[in-house]
Amino acid sequence: MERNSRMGGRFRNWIAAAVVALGALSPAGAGAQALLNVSYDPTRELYEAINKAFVADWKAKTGQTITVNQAHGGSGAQARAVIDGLEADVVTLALAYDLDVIAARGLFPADWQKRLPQNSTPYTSTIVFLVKKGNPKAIKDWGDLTRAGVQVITPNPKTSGGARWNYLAAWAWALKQPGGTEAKAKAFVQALYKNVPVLDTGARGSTVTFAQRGLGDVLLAWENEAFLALDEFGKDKFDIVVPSFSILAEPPVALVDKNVDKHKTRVLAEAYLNFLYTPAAQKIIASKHYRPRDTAAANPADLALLPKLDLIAIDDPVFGGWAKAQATHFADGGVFDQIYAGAR
Amino acid sequence: MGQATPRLLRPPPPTTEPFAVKWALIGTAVLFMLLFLVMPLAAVLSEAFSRGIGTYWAAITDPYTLKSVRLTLLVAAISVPLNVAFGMTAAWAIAKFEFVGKSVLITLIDLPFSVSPVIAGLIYVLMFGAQGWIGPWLIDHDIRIVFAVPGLIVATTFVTFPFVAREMIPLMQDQGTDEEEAAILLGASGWQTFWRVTLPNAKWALLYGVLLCNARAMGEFGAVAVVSGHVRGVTTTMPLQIEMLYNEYKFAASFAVASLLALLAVVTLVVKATLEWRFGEELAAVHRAPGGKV
Amino acid sequence: MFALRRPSVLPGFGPTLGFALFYLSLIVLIPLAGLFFKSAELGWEGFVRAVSTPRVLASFRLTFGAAFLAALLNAFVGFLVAWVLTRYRFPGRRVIDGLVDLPFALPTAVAGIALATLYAPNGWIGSILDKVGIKVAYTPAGVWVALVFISLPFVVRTIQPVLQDLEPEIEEASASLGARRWQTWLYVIIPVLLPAMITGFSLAFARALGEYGSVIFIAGNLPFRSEIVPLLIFVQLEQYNYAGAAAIATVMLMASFILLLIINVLQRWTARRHGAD
Amino acid sequence: MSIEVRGVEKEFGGFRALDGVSLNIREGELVALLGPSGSGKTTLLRVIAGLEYATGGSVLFDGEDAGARHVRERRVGFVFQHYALFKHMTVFNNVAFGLRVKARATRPSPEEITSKVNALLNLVQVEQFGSRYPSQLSGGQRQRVALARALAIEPRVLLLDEPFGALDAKVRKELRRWLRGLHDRMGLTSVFVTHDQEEAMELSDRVAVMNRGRIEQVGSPTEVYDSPATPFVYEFLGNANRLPCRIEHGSARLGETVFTDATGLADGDGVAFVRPHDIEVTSDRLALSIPATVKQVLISGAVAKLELTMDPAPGMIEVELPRGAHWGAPFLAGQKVHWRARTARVFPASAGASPVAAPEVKAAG
Repeated sequence: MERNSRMGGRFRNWIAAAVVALGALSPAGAGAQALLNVSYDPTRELYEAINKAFVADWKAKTGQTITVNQAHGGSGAQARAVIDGLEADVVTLALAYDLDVIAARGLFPADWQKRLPQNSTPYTSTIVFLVKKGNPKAIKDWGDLTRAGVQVITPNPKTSGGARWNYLAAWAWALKQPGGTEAKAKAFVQALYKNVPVLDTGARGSTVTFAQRGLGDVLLAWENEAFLALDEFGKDKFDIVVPSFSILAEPPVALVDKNVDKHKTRVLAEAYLNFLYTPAAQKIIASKHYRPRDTAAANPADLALLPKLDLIAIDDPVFGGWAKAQATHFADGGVFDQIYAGAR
Repeated sequence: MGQATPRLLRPPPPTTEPFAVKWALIGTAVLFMLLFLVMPLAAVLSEAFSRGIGTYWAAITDPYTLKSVRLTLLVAAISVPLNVAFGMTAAWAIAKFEFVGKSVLITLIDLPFSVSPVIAGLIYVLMFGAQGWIGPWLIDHDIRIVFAVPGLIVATTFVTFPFVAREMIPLMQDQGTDEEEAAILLGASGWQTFWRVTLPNAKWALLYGVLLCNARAMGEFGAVAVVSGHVRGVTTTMPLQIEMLYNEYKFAASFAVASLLALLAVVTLVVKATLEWRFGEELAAVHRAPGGKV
Repeated sequence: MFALRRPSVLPGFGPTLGFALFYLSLIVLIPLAGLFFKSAELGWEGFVRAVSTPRVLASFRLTFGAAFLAALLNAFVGFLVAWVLTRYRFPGRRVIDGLVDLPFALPTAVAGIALATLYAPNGWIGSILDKVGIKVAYTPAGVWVALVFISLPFVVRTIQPVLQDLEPEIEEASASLGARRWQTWLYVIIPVLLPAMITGFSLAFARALGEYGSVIFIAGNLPFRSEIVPLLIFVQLEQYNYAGAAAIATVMLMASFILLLIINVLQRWTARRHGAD
Repeated sequence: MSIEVRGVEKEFGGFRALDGVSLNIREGELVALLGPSGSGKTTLLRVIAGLEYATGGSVLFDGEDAGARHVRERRVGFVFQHYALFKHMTVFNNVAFGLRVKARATRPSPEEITSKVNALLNLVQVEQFGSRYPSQLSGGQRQRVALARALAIEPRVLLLDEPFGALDAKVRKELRRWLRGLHDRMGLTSVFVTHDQEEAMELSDRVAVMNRGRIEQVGSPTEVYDSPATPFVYEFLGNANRLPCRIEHGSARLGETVFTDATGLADGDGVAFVRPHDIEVTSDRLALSIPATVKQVLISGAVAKLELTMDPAPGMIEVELPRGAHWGAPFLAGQKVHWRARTARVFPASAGASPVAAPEVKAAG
């Protein structure tokens, strides 16, 4: 008897505790002295280092202790989360298109890309190949990827920002070949994706598939990801192959006006984004194998790892900017869908 | 079943299979279980300890991991009692009364079982997101649901919704209403009848439901991933932390955290087995698939 | 007199049903209704178009096919496991019994990663299968493996209690009437267990339809080949096409609901039939 | 307390389980509701208890409409057919339940509860089993505990559903006698349901015989047995020979022979009922006697059973003779004899004599 009534009491206490906890949590979250940087997958190590430096820098300058929270995920998914209410103070995503979409919902102005130097991209990167040690399939350039028997690992451009850069680089290379036409370029990417056995949803998934599961002969990867894979999985297992030509990947950053005004963190957020352009940050950027805008402060050894190659920008008439590239290639019924529908 | 096996000294009893057939059946079942259940568990543990115990310990004492453990416990501590409250009331209404539309109601309770976690997450984003129906109002009043802890709780509650109700309903139906009627005739109020007669009789079903509900609440990934926003240390539950570590190529650490959840699963199962061993008879009636009243 | 409910002396029907319905509406019904409204934005034609592109149809085929085959295998293997666990005594029986619930408790993502680790060409099982030319991970077979894993407990846990309740006297009676063991199986045991097997099969099927976390790690996710419906929903979301995602989700939801409703009606029907004899 | 049942009706999804039942139960009486399964007796008991809501009519306790009170406040002691003991409580706690759930103001102190429960356990002779669980008791013991539990709340009436149904023959007899004794000591108005006519006869002050949702007859056991009001009652209570006959000018004819009185009945086809022990058999012809042939003679304990075939009309008659009477001049198979009824009862054929049991209906659960 007693036991039963106690049970009832305990249960009621639980409910009460739950309600209190729920109430306490709802309006909580980051305080005024915190920033939320919503970023894409491969920048985890980069921003971990930059945030540490920024927090120290801010402390030295103002005496305030702040925290920078990080959220990582697929670039598109992250943009969507911000649109749906993830209250990012700054967004640092894989491609300008994702920021355009956020701007279109009025979270920051449409001309966001003009608010910071260099198209609001404090660093750039490119797409290279990661192959097995000794390059057994002798993969040198884009043309080798469509050979029979070569398996290419790349994520799904529909869900991964990096994968879109991969795809566009391949497209531009094909177009640039003597006698290249759009039809030939399409045939080329179609042949390339025919060699793709797995389409992971994100760049990191592809790297795991290639490096950990041992699937495929070549991984199309961000340059920094390729170096990271060497570090993580062993320099003795993989080689980086730099193709003759690639794309200039410009992962942009922006301040989310609507959220910083709400959080009253505009000053801090602006300082954070500006910090990315400082020599200190640029040095970190180079050390994480991204291409810094300002090479002056960077460690020459880091810079030596980043070879010069012919790069094409997204604003090149070949693509006509992100909005057009997205509509042409990646929208429902776009070229990417066509090459899969046609392959059947 | 084949009769081709050599006869032993005596023919087998008429209600069992011949020796060889019996062991062939056991062997097949055990092999299947090994292949599909034991090996994945072993894989998790072997990966978790692949870099040694030091790495393992470092991984599970990492501040972010500890935060994710705390968050996971918090989410479970709220969503499980909510579902218990629901499970008990729904079981009372469904098991003790006859009314029109019962099948539809039970089906609706089952529905979260088969709804894809992605859909589960999506519906809450559609509701509470900044572009959703009541999201803008919530944001104006500075109430955050999605991409904050309440969103994780709501999504988890959805995914674990049927467990308690589904365990309790069949048992309470089997038990009929005699004892409750007796209690009422003896002057007990409805509340007294429930706490003193119905609940003690259904306590094992309740406990089993809570165990499964809790295990699932702590392990939910898909739905939570959609509403989390992945803010490290703020909205990352253990499964999200596992994914995050995995995506950082910290496989050993990732599997170390996973092993904690696997351990939770094992503990759940051990508790369940112990209960069964001690209260076999009572629990036999309870021991049903969460989906199935048979 | 027509009544919605048979009157009873037990109190609390109103409040409990009321609370249950309120909570059900809040957590399940209203959000799910939101899905319908969202997909309604497309209009009927847009809706049909969104869910009938060749790619969507291909993934419907894969999802329903793999879920069906997984549930089918589990209907048999699950039955075998349940039979062995209830009828035979052997070392390790309790451990095996406990492990049946593992897929309930293990996070699906962990399950997916673990299965991918095992069945990848360089994994413990995958390397063996690779030698004989069988590929599991990153093929439709991988989808199937993941679905078998997550849906097994539904079948076992549905059949087990019925087997436990099955009185040995029935089998003895059958034997005493001259039936051979296989005849007892065919005419006595299987018919009694069939409703439970069908229920277990359907539950496993319904559960497998919606699975996401474990599948994406082990499926190749190639359009037209190994792309499951939940992934397609995810892809639609990535393109900010909420209405399209909602449309596909709606179709899945209706399929699940109808399937579950059939099971529940079937169950009440068999329960009533059994109650009458 | 007296109970008055007034025109109670009860329908279950189109089936009339109770069809206008009226019954008066006097203070302190022990009444049996007797009938075949499906006759509505359990439903009536549950309506009296308040466990079932009547579709029509009313139940009055001491002249007050019981429907106005919640079941909880009716103070009805109810013993379920399968006892419905709380499995998870000890015997002591089962009996104490009704006292412990009382509102604080009226709840006895723990000491009072203990002494009261112990007294009840003593009363039903299970005092040594207070700490056992129901599953550890025999059927008879469970029955007693269920009774003690029902008595704990000092009920105004005691209702028992098939109280001896689940017990074996010997325990049943013992318990029956004990229950009667208990009733006589306590004087509590009691109603019990049974399908066993012997049980009803032996135990009750009055019997209400039920058939197809109606009460066919109410009366003392001797009344209903000796003067059944309907063919159903005649056949349901004890053995009876059922003889189709003609009613002419106030007497019943079997073939050509006028064999019994049928005063007040209109001319036409009739059915006569004669109990086997109300038949006289002689080798000589007597007044009003009918010739027959002895088909078979069976000796069963203290009685001799004769099966007679009638010579003029087809049909068989069962006769029970005290063995002593048979002893001196035993009848033999094949012997030509004459028989006549000491008493018989004639009903018009239209009275629907055959007691066809209504389909089994489970009480709502």
